[in-house]
Amino acid sequence: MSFLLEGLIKAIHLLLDMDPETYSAVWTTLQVSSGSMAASLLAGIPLGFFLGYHDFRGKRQVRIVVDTLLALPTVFVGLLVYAFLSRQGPLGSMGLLFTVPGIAIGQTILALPIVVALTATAVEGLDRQLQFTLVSLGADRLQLLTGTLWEARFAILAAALTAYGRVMTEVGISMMVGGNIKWHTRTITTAIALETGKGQFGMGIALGLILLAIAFAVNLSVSFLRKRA
Amino acid sequence: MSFLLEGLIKAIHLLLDMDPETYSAVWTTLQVSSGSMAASLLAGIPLGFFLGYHDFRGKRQVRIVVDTLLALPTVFVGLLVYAFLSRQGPLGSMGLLFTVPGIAIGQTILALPIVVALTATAVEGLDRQLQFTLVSLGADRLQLLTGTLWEARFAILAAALTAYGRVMTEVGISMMVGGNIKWHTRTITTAIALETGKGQFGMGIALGLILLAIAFAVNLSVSFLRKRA
Amino acid sequence: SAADSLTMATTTSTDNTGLLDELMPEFTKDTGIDIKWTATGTGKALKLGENCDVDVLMVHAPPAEKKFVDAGFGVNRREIMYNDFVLIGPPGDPAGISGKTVAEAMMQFEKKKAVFVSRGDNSGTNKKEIGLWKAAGLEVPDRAEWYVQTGQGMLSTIRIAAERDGYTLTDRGTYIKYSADHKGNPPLKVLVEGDAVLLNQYSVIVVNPDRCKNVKADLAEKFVEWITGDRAQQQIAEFRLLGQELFHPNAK
Amino acid sequence: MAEASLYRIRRLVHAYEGGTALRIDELAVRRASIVGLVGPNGSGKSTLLHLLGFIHAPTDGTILFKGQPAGPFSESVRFTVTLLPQESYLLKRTVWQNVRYGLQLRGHEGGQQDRVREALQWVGLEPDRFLHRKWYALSGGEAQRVALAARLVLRPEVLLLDEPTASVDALSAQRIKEAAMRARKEWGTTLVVASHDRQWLYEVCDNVLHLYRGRIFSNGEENMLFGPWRQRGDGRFETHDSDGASFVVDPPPSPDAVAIFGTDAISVSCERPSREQPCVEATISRLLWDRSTGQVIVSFLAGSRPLSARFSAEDIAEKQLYPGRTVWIGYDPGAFRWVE
Amino acid sequence: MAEASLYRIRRLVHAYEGGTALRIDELAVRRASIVGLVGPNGSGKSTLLHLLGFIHAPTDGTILFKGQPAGPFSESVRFTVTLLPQESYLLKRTVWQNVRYGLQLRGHEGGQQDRVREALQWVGLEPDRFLHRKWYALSGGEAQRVALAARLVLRPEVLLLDEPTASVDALSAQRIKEAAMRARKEWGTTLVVASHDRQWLYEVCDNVLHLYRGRIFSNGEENMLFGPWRQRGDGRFETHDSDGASFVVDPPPSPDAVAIFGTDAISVSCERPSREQPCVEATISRLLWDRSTGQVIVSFLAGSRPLSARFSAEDIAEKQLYPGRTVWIGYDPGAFRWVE
Ligand SMILES: Nc1ncnc2c1ncn2[C@@H]1O[C@H](COP(=O)(O)OP(=O)(O)OP(=O)(O)O)[C@@H](O)[C@H]1O
Ligand SMILES: Nc1ncnc2c1ncn2[C@@H]1O[C@H](COP(=O)(O)OP(=O)(O)OP(=O)(O)O)[C@@H](O)[C@H]1O
Ligand SMILES: [Mg+2]
Ligand SMILES: [Mg+2]
Repeated sequence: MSFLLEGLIKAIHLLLDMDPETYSAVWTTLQVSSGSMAASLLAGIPLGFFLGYHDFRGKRQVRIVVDTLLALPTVFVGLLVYAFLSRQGPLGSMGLLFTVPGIAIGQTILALPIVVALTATAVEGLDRQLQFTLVSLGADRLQLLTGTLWEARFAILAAALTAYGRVMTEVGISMMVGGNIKWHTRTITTAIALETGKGQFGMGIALGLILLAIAFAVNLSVSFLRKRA
Repeated sequence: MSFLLEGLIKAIHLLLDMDPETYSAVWTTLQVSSGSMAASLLAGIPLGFFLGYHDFRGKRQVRIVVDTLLALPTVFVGLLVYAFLSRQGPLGSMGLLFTVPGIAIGQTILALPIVVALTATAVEGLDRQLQFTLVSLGADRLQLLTGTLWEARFAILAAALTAYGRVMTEVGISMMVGGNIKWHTRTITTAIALETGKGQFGMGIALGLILLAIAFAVNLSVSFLRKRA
Repeated sequence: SAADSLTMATTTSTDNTGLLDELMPEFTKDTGIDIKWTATGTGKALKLGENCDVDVLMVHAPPAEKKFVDAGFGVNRREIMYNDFVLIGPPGDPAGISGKTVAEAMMQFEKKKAVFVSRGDNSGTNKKEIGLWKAAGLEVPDRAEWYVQTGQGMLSTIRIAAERDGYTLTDRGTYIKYSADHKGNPPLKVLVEGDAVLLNQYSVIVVNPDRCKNVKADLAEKFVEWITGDRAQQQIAEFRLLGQELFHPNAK
Repeated sequence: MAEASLYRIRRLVHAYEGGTALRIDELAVRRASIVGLVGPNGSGKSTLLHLLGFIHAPTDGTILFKGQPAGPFSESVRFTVTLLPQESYLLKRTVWQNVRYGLQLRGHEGGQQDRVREALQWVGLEPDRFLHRKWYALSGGEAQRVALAARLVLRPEVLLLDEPTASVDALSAQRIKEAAMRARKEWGTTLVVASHDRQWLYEVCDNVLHLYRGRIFSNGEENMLFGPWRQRGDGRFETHDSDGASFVVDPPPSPDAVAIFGTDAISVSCERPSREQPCVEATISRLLWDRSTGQVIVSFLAGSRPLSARFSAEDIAEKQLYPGRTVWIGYDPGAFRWVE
Repeated sequence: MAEASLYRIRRLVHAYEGGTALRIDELAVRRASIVGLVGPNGSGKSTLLHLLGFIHAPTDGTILFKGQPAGPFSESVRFTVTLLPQESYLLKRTVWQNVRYGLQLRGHEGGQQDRVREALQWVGLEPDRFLHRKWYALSGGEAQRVALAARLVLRPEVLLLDEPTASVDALSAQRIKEAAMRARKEWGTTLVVASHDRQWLYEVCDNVLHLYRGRIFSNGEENMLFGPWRQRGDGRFETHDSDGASFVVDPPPSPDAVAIFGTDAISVSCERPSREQPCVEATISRLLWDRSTGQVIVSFLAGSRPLSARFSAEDIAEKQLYPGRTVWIGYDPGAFRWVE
């Protein structure tokens, strides 16, 4: 139990003392998660809109597949991406293994089903009168997309935050694709795994708290989107 | 790359040959995830309903906290639960460390914020006329809850499936609290981590595919809930 | 720069002790070569070598290493240092192994059905343990109720052994850290040590540049040369973890 | 006396974030009466119905139901009072499931099928055609009537209807009127109905309350003159009407006050009255029969301003008031009541 | 000729999963005309408006707009045609943002403020009181009018209104009528309006189309007698009316067919006609003025069955048809047209 308190104190110290190892991991985490979130939202929101908005043959089947992909194990994704990025893999020449963009690719794959599934659900849940309204006011296809998404903004924000939580906390991909290389690809979560493996539970807790603090700051900074109107 | 194909073949073999190690891990995974899903839905749906339905002072703050908890790192949760269940911990006497219920407790903590946040968003997204309708037809508080949830069923199903994906794929808690003990608390994901650590990438892929197959079966079996009406 | 950067895969035990954090900056200082390392299980480290994803390996599983070299995946395997394994268990020693030889101890576990916690992860330590069962003329008790396979790292495995009042095989370095975490009074004590079979040999291997065109064999060779050189060997000998000597250099 | 009053309201105030929407000092609703609510948009009709339905608690004041205080979820009202909201909402289920939903809530399992069919017939929906429709496969008026059927099926003691006939066709509106009357007769149901369809309301109701800006003002005074008022040279004030149909009044209490008046404040004649008498020219647009009083309600358009007045059938015949006819409406500038 | 027709519809069919909701062989809408749509619930009015608004593509057939085929998102209609749906939907924004939304879509940044204020005034909402309200802080009728303002602000070439006055108060309904007329006058807007408020419709429209079961039947025939029909002893058929107001007809084509008829098929008298002439007793419930023709539309209640007929003002005066009066409606059993 004592390591919980120890972790809290340590977290404060790490932050205040500007511990360079910690800051390096924080920076890497921020880079990776921003990259993967940007990519997964950019690709996932339109896909989710399409899936939720349109009726087409086999839609239900597609939904089941997307929902199944919510259960993509991170190590599995890590292995998949590794297979492609490995020097002998088809994309090996790009030199993305053990790099920040490499991890971001893997995390994008992880986040995408969450963004797609929850956006589709959000769009499906909207009043179908909205559609008539937007079209009748003169919206083109893109404006229909943006207008619809804005109406569903609370639910889409929730989708993004859920995906963000997933991306921020995953270890498997960062380990497998990033290699947990100190000063380079060590993220907060791989550092937690490392410290915990070393028995440094207090340090693990401290890093976990730092991660939560970052998530809190991010949530706070997007909370204005929750305002009604 | 070759290990991807190898993994696919291996997955089929493991399933057809009824490999006892694999089946043991599958069984543990099913037990753990059923337990944690049952607990997190049972607690999370009413909490999410409350949070989405009622207006109270500090509601926005609570939402931010819940959303922040979406970014709970699994190892962090693992450490927390470990601190309580360890022999020296306050609940040590219950002997839950390195057991299936122990892991389920940790996973419940992991899944709870997802269920709460997404249920709250789903309930908030409902037409407020629904509330008037249910109350005016004579619903008591519990019937208001169930009636509302049924209207939001697509979104709540999505919440449950997202939480399920999270629970099925997490490694940190299963490792830390479960101990990845062969024949006892080894889940599919801890097995994947182990095999990957051993360099058995093909085996990792095979187990990942088995996990996805389970998730697919679960999704298929709840897909009737998607029917309109 | 990228050209002067070397990638190494190593096992968690070398990394967790802090040895690399001390040694590698010296290497960079001496040679101007930047080195990055990823710490994983022995099996995965070898796999990364086989897949040409790293340039050099630092591992401790001699039979697997030999296989690796024989298969043509690696060249220039050089032993660099060793430490030793110890058998630890509860101070009460219910299986009564204290003072016995390793082989006798293994038979005691079997006879008393004493809880024995194995890493079960194909790591160097795990391979050593399997070798010990075999050397004592026993089968690995895979499905025995008292044989707990964690599939986790050394420290977690020790922790599980402590929670279960069991025995386990560990490298000394991890045990020193473990006892330090418990302020020198750990719940598990060293019961068997010093046996010749408990030696833990570390080696470096260069990934075969004939198979892997991208491998920076020249830098890797420089690294091997450096770490087997006197200065590095000296530093290994001087490395202390919590005041205790941990690794014994033995480069030939 | 108290016995006869089902509802008794005292010093009721309800406010939204934007301000007070309802303020009623005193109001009693008798058992088995049918009360109508009329008033312009935003006058507080829906707010009052929500409060009578115990959907919300009021900001202030009390609503006694059968002499007892009650609130949302009170046992005394849960199965007794039911409201049809203005924007009726259908559950995402079939028509059958929607209509029987309230019966299910009451644990009323037997005979559901018959009661549901009967309720659908009451609102003019053929059960066989509609029972198995999904909620989205209905036209606007059909959906509205399904929602009403879901209330009628409950045979409630109190039925609160918010615009039950908006977007409903004439025949169905007729059916709904009969259903309301029958509910009162067969089950002693008390009804409170808000509607903009005054004829429908006058045909159904015993008593029609006029709301404006959240207040009830006396029955019978059906006309309102809205400001802003502009002062004239002679000290009097007048409305801005570009079409010449402006009214001249004594100084109003505030520039935005509203003048209200009933039939007794005006005189209608087919000839232009004397020069001194203030008057406006108007066209008769509609004659409605108020079945409850036997009177005829005449609607006028003074320019674009709708006005109305009540006459006996004899007056109508005598004065030859028929639609399309131009008349002169005389009034006394001091006879208006003011609402602020 | 073709020039004058803004819309030209040929062999239009629209079906939902449940069946065909609309089937129109031919229809043209002239430029700058105001066309009304009436018909019972479920007759296909909203469906037709959706198709005219190019919200959906029809199941079959063509709709030519200005002589060209068009469909959802066509450039030729995007900024030209706008629809007010029956259940109007406000975006989760303020009133200001809702009303200017369409202007934004058009990239029309300048002068938004003025146009939005003007549009609100047209529907009778004071801009200062409403501009900054949130979408949920509106009463039913206020919300409906905000939605209408969001269409008027666009000054569209074609304005399709689905029940614009449902749940709107009398004064505002009047304002909306004027706005419709003004749109036509100022911008040459063509309007198609569905409503159950016949008087309102007759006052606004050049031409009113009657729909029933997805088909348009000829103008002027406003009455419908619904089955099921029951055979009598004499071979004729009659409706089931418990209140004695049953009609007797020649054998209908099917038991569920609907008889339709206009004013010319009936005769109204205050005396009971001779024994041989089939007739029903009815009460006059309403007289409406149809401003476009100058005629008076008289509504009757035969039992609970609403009927209507048109008369000239002179007829009304002469026959002394005023609300509340009991009359006899004579008809010829063979003179009904049938719709199946
Ligand atoms: N949720 C709300 N928040 C803020 N203001 C509201 C809310 N609901 C209604 N109002 C305001 O309260 C007043 C009364 O509204 P109410 O809905 O009771 O009017 P109404 O008489 O039913 O009108 P209508 O004929 O349009 O249905 C209006 O001014 C309206 O704008
Ligand atoms: N989405 C839908 N799916 C299936 N059937 C539908 C759907 N929408 C409407 N219908 C059916 O199509 C027919 C025509 O509906 P429509 O909404 O056009 O009628 P309407 O004339 O506008 O009626 P109202 O006066 O009630 O608004 C009705 O029988 C209705 O039940
Ligand atoms: Mg209202
Ligand atoms: Mg309609």
